[in-house]
This record gives sequence, C-alpha cells and structure tokens, in this order.
Amino acid sequence: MTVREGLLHFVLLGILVLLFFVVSDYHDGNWARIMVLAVYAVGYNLLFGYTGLLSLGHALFFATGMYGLALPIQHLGFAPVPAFLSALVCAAVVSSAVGFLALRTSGVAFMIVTLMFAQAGFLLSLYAGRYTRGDEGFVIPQSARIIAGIDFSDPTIRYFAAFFVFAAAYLLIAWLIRTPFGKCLVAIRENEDRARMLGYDVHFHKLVAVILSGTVSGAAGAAYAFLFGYAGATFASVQYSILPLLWVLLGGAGTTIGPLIGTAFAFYLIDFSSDLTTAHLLVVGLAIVLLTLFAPLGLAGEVRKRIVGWLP
Amino acid sequence: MSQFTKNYVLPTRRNALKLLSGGGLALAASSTMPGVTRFAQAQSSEPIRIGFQIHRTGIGAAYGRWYDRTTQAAVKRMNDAGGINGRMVEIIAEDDGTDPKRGAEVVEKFATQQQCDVAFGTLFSHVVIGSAPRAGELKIPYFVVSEGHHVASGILNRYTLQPGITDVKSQVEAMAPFVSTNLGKKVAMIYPDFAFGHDHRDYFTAALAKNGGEVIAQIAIPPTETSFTKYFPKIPQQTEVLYHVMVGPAVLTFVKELGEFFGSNHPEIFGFIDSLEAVDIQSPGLEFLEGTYFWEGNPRYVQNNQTSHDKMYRTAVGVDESGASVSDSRDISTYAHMFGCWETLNIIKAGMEMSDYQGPQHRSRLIEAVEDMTDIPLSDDHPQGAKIFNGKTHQVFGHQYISKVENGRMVLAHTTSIEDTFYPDETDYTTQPF
Amino acid sequence: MTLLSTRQLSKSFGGLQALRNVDFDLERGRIRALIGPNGAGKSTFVGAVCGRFRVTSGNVIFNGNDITRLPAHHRIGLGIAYSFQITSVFDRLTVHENVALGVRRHLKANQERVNKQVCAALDKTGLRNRADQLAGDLSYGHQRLLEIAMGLGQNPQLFIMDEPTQGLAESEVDAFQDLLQTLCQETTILLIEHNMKVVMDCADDITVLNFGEVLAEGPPAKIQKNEKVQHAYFGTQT
Amino acid sequence: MDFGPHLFLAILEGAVTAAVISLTAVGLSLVFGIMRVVNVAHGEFFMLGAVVAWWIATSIGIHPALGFTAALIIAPIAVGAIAALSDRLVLSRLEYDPERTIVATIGLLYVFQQATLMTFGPDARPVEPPFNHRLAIPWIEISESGLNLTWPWGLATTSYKLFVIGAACIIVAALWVFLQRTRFGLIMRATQLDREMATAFGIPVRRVYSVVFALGAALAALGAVLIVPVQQAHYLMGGDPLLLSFIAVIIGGLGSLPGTILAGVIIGMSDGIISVFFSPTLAKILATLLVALVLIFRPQGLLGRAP
Repeated sequence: MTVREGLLHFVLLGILVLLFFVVSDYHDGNWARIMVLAVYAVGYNLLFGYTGLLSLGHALFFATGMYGLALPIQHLGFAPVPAFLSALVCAAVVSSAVGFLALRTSGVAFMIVTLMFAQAGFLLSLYAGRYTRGDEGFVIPQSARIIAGIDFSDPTIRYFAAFFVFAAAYLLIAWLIRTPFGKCLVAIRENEDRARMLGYDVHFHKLVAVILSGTVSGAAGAAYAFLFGYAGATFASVQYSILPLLWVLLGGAGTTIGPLIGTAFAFYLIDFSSDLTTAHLLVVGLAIVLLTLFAPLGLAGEVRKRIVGWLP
Repeated sequence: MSQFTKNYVLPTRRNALKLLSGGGLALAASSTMPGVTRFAQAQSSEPIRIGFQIHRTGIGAAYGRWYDRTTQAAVKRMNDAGGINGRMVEIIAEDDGTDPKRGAEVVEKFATQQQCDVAFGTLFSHVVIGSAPRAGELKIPYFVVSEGHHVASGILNRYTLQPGITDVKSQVEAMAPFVSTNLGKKVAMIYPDFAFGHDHRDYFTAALAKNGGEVIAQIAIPPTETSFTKYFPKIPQQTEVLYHVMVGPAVLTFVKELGEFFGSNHPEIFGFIDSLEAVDIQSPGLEFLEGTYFWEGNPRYVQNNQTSHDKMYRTAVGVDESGASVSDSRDISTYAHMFGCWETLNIIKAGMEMSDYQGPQHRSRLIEAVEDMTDIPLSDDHPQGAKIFNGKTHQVFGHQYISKVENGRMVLAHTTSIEDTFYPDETDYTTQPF
Repeated sequence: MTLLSTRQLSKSFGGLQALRNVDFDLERGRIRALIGPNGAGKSTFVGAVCGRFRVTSGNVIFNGNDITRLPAHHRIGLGIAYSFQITSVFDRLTVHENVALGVRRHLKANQERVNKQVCAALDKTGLRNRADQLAGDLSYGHQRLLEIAMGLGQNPQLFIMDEPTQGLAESEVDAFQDLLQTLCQETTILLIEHNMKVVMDCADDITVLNFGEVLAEGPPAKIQKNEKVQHAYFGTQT
Repeated sequence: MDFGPHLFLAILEGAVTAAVISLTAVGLSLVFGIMRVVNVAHGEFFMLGAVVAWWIATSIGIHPALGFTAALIIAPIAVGAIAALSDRLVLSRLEYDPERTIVATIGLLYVFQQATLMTFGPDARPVEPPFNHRLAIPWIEISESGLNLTWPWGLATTSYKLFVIGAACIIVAALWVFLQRTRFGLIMRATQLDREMATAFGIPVRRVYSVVFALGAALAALGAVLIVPVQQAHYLMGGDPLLLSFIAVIIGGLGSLPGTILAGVIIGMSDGIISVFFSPTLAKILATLLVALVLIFRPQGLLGRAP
C-alpha cells in the first residue's frame, strides 16, 4: 500500500470518527445506518467493481446474515457474539453454494441465476413464517443486544460499532485489492481470457470473490439486524439486491471509497428530496438518469478519471 | 442556523441522554433542571408536532392517501377547537415508502431532526415492527394504527401503543361465533401467505374449533400473486363457508375470479373487507357477492341507525354515504381502517391534556396517561364506537361489525360486543422502565 | 531433448474437423514456426496445446508429462506462455501492471523480485519508459510488444506466439526479429507467422499445417523446396 | 375437485399467464437481441399500457367494447412514443453501454412509477372487459356405464380469458410475419447480426434502435391492455411482468424469438401446473429454482446456440 493511499484511508476513517462529534443526533443516526449499509455496498463492490461479476441476488447474502444472527438469538437464545459468528458462517456457506452453481454461467445468465436464487431465498423466508414471521419480521429485543454490559442500542455505541464494522470491511477490501489475489480479480474483470492465459485459476478466484463478497454482505445484514433491532423478509426482496448495485454505480465501481460515497449520496438524496416534495422517488429517478448521462463512472470514478488518478 | 444551534447544544443533550438511560430518577431530575424548564416554557407557544409516518409510496399507498385525509381532517377539527393545551397541532408527514428500513429512518428523523413530540400513523405491520425498536430507543411515543397483533403480543416496547384500532387477533376471534352459528361449521380459509394471513389462519382456526366448527382447508396464496383461479380447486366441495382475506393491489382480481370460479352455486362466503378495501363493491364482476358477509372495522355505507358522530366524522373527512370521496364517487375510501387515525389523534390529545404535556420531557407522563385510560365512550372523538383500552398490553378493544351485501350495499347484520374481542393478556408493558 | 510433443491430436468443432491426428515434436531451445494457409488449424493447434478448449482425442505431452486433461491455467503454471493473435492486453491497467500480473503469478508476493523481473521484461521489449502508461493508450505496435513482454515476464520454458508481427510496420518487424533472436537463448519458441521473411530468417524448423494435418516439417530451406507445400501454401499465396 | 379437471383448469389459467408473458417477453427479447441492452424499465411500459388503457376506457365510456378497442390501438402507440422519447433522450446518449443502460433504466423505472403515482394515484383500477361470460366446461368421465359427460364443480373459464389467449397468438404470429417478410424486419435482423456492417450498408442504426425500443415497449403495453380487464391497472404492477419476461428471454436463449415464446409458454404453464401439486409458495420456490438450474446446466438457454 503506498503512503498516499494509506493516508487516504486514514483521513477517510478519521473523518467518520470526527463526524460523530460535529453533526447533530439525527445525522449521527443516519451515518450509523449509512456505514452499515456501506458495508453491504463494499461487499458488493468486491464482486461487481473489482471482479466484474454483476449479481442481482446479493439480498440473499444480506438476508442470510440478518437471519443467521437474528434467528439463533430469537429461537436458540444465542448470545450476540456467537450469533454474529453464526451469521458469518451462514453467509459463507450460502455464498459458497451460490458461487459454486452460479459460476458455471457468466454474463446475463449469471445475473438471472443469482436473481433466481435470491428470489427463492425471499420466498423461503416467507414460507418459513413460523420462525421468521415472514414479511412482518420480528424485533430483536434490546435485552439481547448487550455485549459485556455494553448496550448496542445506545446511539454512541451504535455509531462506533457501525464504524468499526465499516472500517474492518473497508480496510479488508483496500488491503485485498493490493494483494496479488486482488490484482488478479481486477485482471479477471478487465479480460478474463487473458487472465486465464497468464496462468491464473480464474474460476477459483471468482469463487473466492463470491464467497468474500457474500460474507461481507452477510456481515452487513447481521450488523443491521443487531444495531437496529429488526429482521424481516423485506431485506431479502429483489429491491435490496438492486440497491447495492445502485450505490456502487453511483459512488464509483471499483474504487475503495465509492461504496460509502454512493450509499451516503443515495441516502441523502432520498432524505432531502422527501423534504422538498412528496414525489421524492421522481427526484431520485431523475438524479440516477442524469448521473449515468454525465458521470458514468460514478462520483469517485469521475474524480479518479479527472483529478486524482491514483485513487485506489 | 438550526445546524449551528444544534451543534452548540449537542454536548449537553448527549449528557442528558446518558442520564436518561441511567434510570428513572434521572428523568425526574432532568425535568426540574432550570435549563430544561426554560426550554419548555420557550416552547409552549410552539405548535405540538406530530410526526406522521405515511405510506405515500409503495404497496401501502392506497391506504396512505386516506390515512392522510383522515389525519388532516382530525387535526383541523382539533385546531378549530383550540388545539391541545392551548397549542396548535402541526402534522409533519414523511413518506416511509411502506418499507421497514425507511420507516425506522423516518422515526429517527421525527425524534432527532424534526423535534416531533410523538410519532403516529403507521399501518403496515412490517413498517411498525421495523420502526418500533428505534422509537423505543429514541424514547418517542409511537402511536400506530396498524391492526396488527404485534403490539399486544408483547414483542414491541413501552413507547409503542395502539389505542385507536383493534388488533387482528381480537377481530378474528370475535368472528368465529357468528360464522359457526349463522353460516356453517365447515370452513375453508383463503389468506395471503405472510404474517398477516398467518394470524388469520392461526387465530380463526383455534377460535372456530372452540365454537364447534372446523377449518377443513387452509389455502395460502403467495404474496405478489396476480392470478388466483388456479388455487380455488383446492377448496373442498363439502365447504359450507368460504373465509377469505386478501390484501394488496390484486384484491379485486381475487374476488372477481372467486365469482367466476363458483358461478351462481357458491357456499356461504365470509370475507374481511381488506379483500375489497378501497374497491367499489359495485364493480362489474362482483355481483355474486350479493348475500355474502363481510367483517368491517367501520361500516362503509351509511346505516339506518347512523349516529351523529359518524355523520360528523364522514363530513369532516369528506366521505359520502357510500364510503366514496365526496369529490369523486369512484374514489372509494379505506373506511374500515382509517377511523383509527382520527381516534388515535384524539387519544393523543386526551393523553396530553391529562398529563399536562408541555414538551418532550413529558413524554413518559403522556404514555402513563394513556396507559391509565380504560373506557372510551362513543363520541365525536370516537365515532366508530365505544372502546376499552388495555393499558398493560397497549391495545384497544372495541365493537366489530359484520355486514351483509344487499342490493350492492353493505348492510350491518351483526355487531359484536367488546367482550367478544377479549383474549388473555400476553404481556405487561407497564413493567418496562421508560 | 523434447519439450513438447503431441500424439494423434484431433479436434472437431461441430462437424468441422479442425485438427486431424497431429503428431508434433519440439526440441528445447529452438524456434519453431507453424505456418499454413488460413483455416489450416494453426491457432486451433496452439489452443489445444495451451488448453483453451478440450481436444476430441489425442495427447499433449509437455516436459515428459501428459497434460492433456489439465486446465489452461495449470499448463501455463508449468511454464507455457501464450501471446494472443488479437491483441489482448489489459487496456485499463498500466503497462507495468500488465507485465507484473504474469510475473506475480509465479513469484507470488515478493514485491522486489517482481519489480526486477517486470523491468527486465520491459527493458528487453523497449517499453521501460512507458511503464506507467495505460496499456490502452499505447500504439498498436507497442501493444504487440507488450504482449511479448507479458509472456517474457512469466519466464516460460515454452513461449507460444500467435502472429506476433501481424499489423506491424516494417521497421517494427525488423526490431521484433532482433528481439526474437535474443529470446531464443532463454526459451523455446513456437511461432505462428504469416510473414515469410520472419519465418525464413528466424525459424530453426518449420511445421506446415493444411486442413488440420501436418503437411511437412523441416528446416526452412527444405520446406521452401517442398512441392506439396508450394502447391498448398505458396502456390495460393503468389 | 378431481385431479383431471383441476389440472385442466390450471392449464387454462397457465395459458392466460403464458399469453401475456410471451407478448411482454418478446418485446424485451427484441430490445435485448437487437440493441443488446437490458431494459429494466420494461415492466413499467407494461404498467403504462394498463394505465393508459384505463384512462382511455373510462374517458370514452360509451360501451366497454368501444373503450377497450380504442385502448387496444392507442395505448401501445402512446407507450411506444414514450419509449422512443426515452431512447432519444437517454439510451442513445449512453451509446447503449450495457451497464450504464441498466442503471439509467432503473432511473427511468422510478420516474415512470412516480409520475403514474402522482397522476393516476395509488389505487388498483379496473377496466371493464368488452365481453365476459362464465363458460362452464364439461368433463368426460369413464365409468362402468361407459363415457359420461359431467359438469365438474368449479371447472369454468371466461370468454374473455379465451380471447386473451387467442389474441396473443395472433399478435405473435403477426409479429413473426412482420419480422420475416417485411423490409423493416429485414433491416432489424441485419442490425441484430452486425451493427457495423448495417451502418456500412447505410442502415440508419440509431433510428432502427428507436423503433425497436418503441416496438418492444408497445408489445409490453399490448400485453397489459389484454390483461387489464382481468387484473387491474396499478402503478406497481410492472415488477412481475419484468421478472417473468426477463426470465423467459434468458431461458429461451438470448435474442431467439421462438425460444422466448417457448420459454414464456413454459413459465406461464408451469406457474399454473406446479401449483396443482405443491402448496402455492413452495411451488413458487421450486419454479424459481428450476429456472436457475436450467440456466446453470444450459446457460445458452433452451433454443440458444452453444458457444
């Protein structure tokens, strides 16, 4: 990792820490949520932005993490830490299975296969309503959200827990893409055949990328359930597969800071426009169209192209 | 400007919050702190701000529009009569997209950004359940109008109350005696395959068995389904009563296809009006409903014995004798549910007046005041009927109406007593600390 | 010593028999040219050697090991490098990174050694001063050189080049020929080439393919005189 | 209900779904095959078709048949015009880049949905069918006394549903003739095969793309007009047709019209038939996994060519 990249990561994470003390309670709450959702986008970005695989089924991984944490807490009385580990294991297992099957396809077929698996997962969460309470979902009681006496529903704790999860995911990916493994993923994105003929096991690399991406997304789902106290089938619906794609594209696919920027941008776009007009999705839709027309690489992508070429 | 002041006061507010979480004593102390009192006095001329979580977009939008109209009408009436504790009431409406994630964000916005006194108005269960934890953590009273059993089941928290509309469990259980006595013993149920439908399935099946009947088929329809005929052959031929409840934009298709399936030769049909909420009962293809029965939260058509309260309420909201908008007869209201907004707002008003509510520091007093309520008489404030509030479970109980379709209108056939809707308490929220 | 051989190698695509029972042997340290008219099966042959697809029947033996069933990346790992007929560099990566990808695969994470080897490959191909440019911004000639550099970076025992001089200017072809001469000291080269001047000047031996079969094999002088070859190949060319 | 009549009813219902999916999917397939873009807003064109149909039918309002006929003609044209405009304003400016068009059409999806919510409102609104009779269907039973004609309880369809199936067949056939036998069809196929070559031969590719995009949208709208008397116009109704027709296009094999139609029929029918054997939601889960498995083991689709 070069010095300036390290500095960038340090400054970015530093800003997120400072932010807590500068902005109002409302925005603290928002940023806690943005950071957790940005973890989801970071996970998605690894697969889409760095490996070039467009999945339309990541809600499956997010929801697996969410239920992987929430169901053991709810029905088996797990403590938070084992529940979080269970979420990671579940997400890793599900993403391995999906990766193993879906990677037999590529391109549009890959999109559909992942979409179908996610749809099956969504329906399953409804079908298993006895445990999941289906679309209605269930609350993770505050009493189950305490680790070593620390109450994770407290705004300050929540903020820094979200920060910690985000920083971990962010640095993991920032480190990964500097490793030979990560560089090979980029090579696969750019030209899969060439990467294979340089001697890389393309299928293996893609499979690991799917598993890592799915597990990070699952961690985001688990963190969301734990920090905001709710798990429900809505998060497994197709809409939540599209969202990380949108966030990553808006922020800049294949940039480390893009997912956070895109998530925050989309969040505040909805928040501000719903203050201005009841037709806030109209504003969102127009903004998306305009961004694709005039900033096709996403916000961070355009910055990299026009101003700072070294942006990781 | 507000940004700056907020930054400035932030540290003290944080400390106050920590104190609050420290225990009930700290709360009492904070209200006597001089700074806080001054803040309250300065605010007393300000309007009372009610955050209205509205389904303006998404799957709940048809309900949201009428919840909005009812809310606006109730607030206008309130302000015309001098507001609450001499202060005007202001509605801060924010769309939740009928989505639990956005719903939680909206509650946060009410509590921390818009400085609302209370949050109010949510209908769809998943939005309620997704938002309620945040309301509890931010300690903002959250008055829902959802008819879900989630409040009384005990999964939510002390800050979440449902004082304006009965829950699905009591509705369903109150229907069972009528169905088994008047319509038939062998019942086939059709319901949507998610939590709301599962509540119908579980509570009605049990209640019917208690009343000597039997559910002989449970047919769950997948959500987002748009064509239904293929599921109807699963209705057993010996069915005496068909019990249907459906929600979502495809309800009219559902009912129409039900008619096409049976032709003129159908069993007794008993439905929840949810299956036809916001839909004209005289739509082409629904003729077969003549002579069938519906549960109604509040009778859509003006009845012979209409109370003055219903008359006043109808006029105030702008609904005609057939339950449609006075300005557009094709625009059918969600009459069976939306009264809940009107009545909930009046409960909030009554609670604030009883507790001499001055500002957010009195939120727990407001909740205690509402918890203390029991009998709620029929009145202009409560035009749907008398109710009994259970402070322990935070859930209100009330009369249920069963109407029969006669000449294309729904005519009241039976009114259950409030006691019919009772079931044993499943929780006691008053034991939870604030 | 034989580095690469194939036995009875056959490949058909649908109804088309692209390779028919090809027996082929390549000695270590030689430059072998593979020629033949369009559609003779040259690219299919090297594709089969590299494992870009499964062969219908027959065997590929590399360094004495049967590699017929190994996937492509495995074969590359054994010391085969392949440069593409249609320029196939990573457009949006720098020249340095293009080469480093190939180097890193066998040197793993040792940054210093990787850099050294990348620089060596770039030096040989004269691309050192363009190391930080994006590959997509290079001229076509330089991209062809980059292909070669990517192969060199892998330190291959066998370097397969599919029409490396295609589309190059005459001066560039001359430079390439010089490069080829220096390379043959460190690796064995299998070259598909249309430019007969390059073939005759550089190749130690020539294999001629026609309709998926080996038509002739031998040193350039002998091939030039071969009647069958003249008929099938030169006959149609001139 | 007995198994036989039940299955028959499920097949009939499946055929209605299949008819609408096929029409919508053929529209998506044209756009996908010729322009190589994934139009996420395709379902919204379907929705717009239904909404415009409601609007026309209620504003004419003399006799349902008149309103419906007018809607059948005007709605596809109106929706096609909206699509052509979107193509000119957005897609063509993106140079039809695959990823960017996906995002842009997500944006368009929101714009169309929200504009409809603001003008048309959130309610599901019915359109009266031009004719609608309940047709009880006889069943032949084999018993000891020979063949018996019976009228099983609940075995019925409506004349309008049969009309939907017939109309969809006619439209697809007409489209086939249009693509195979007309000059414009030839131009479209040429553009599909090789865009550069088509440009070289003086085909105005940009204009062809606009027309194709409009035609694709119009087909979706047509499917919607046909189904709206059975279902209702609602601003969120575009999700399902998008998903199903998307699946049909991929399962059928990219750009293969016969494949798309075949897949549309299979998906529509299986939706009906699987529900006979399994509990409904489980049936949906199985059908979904089936689609995934078909693609995994035959990624080029049913009628696509192997790479």
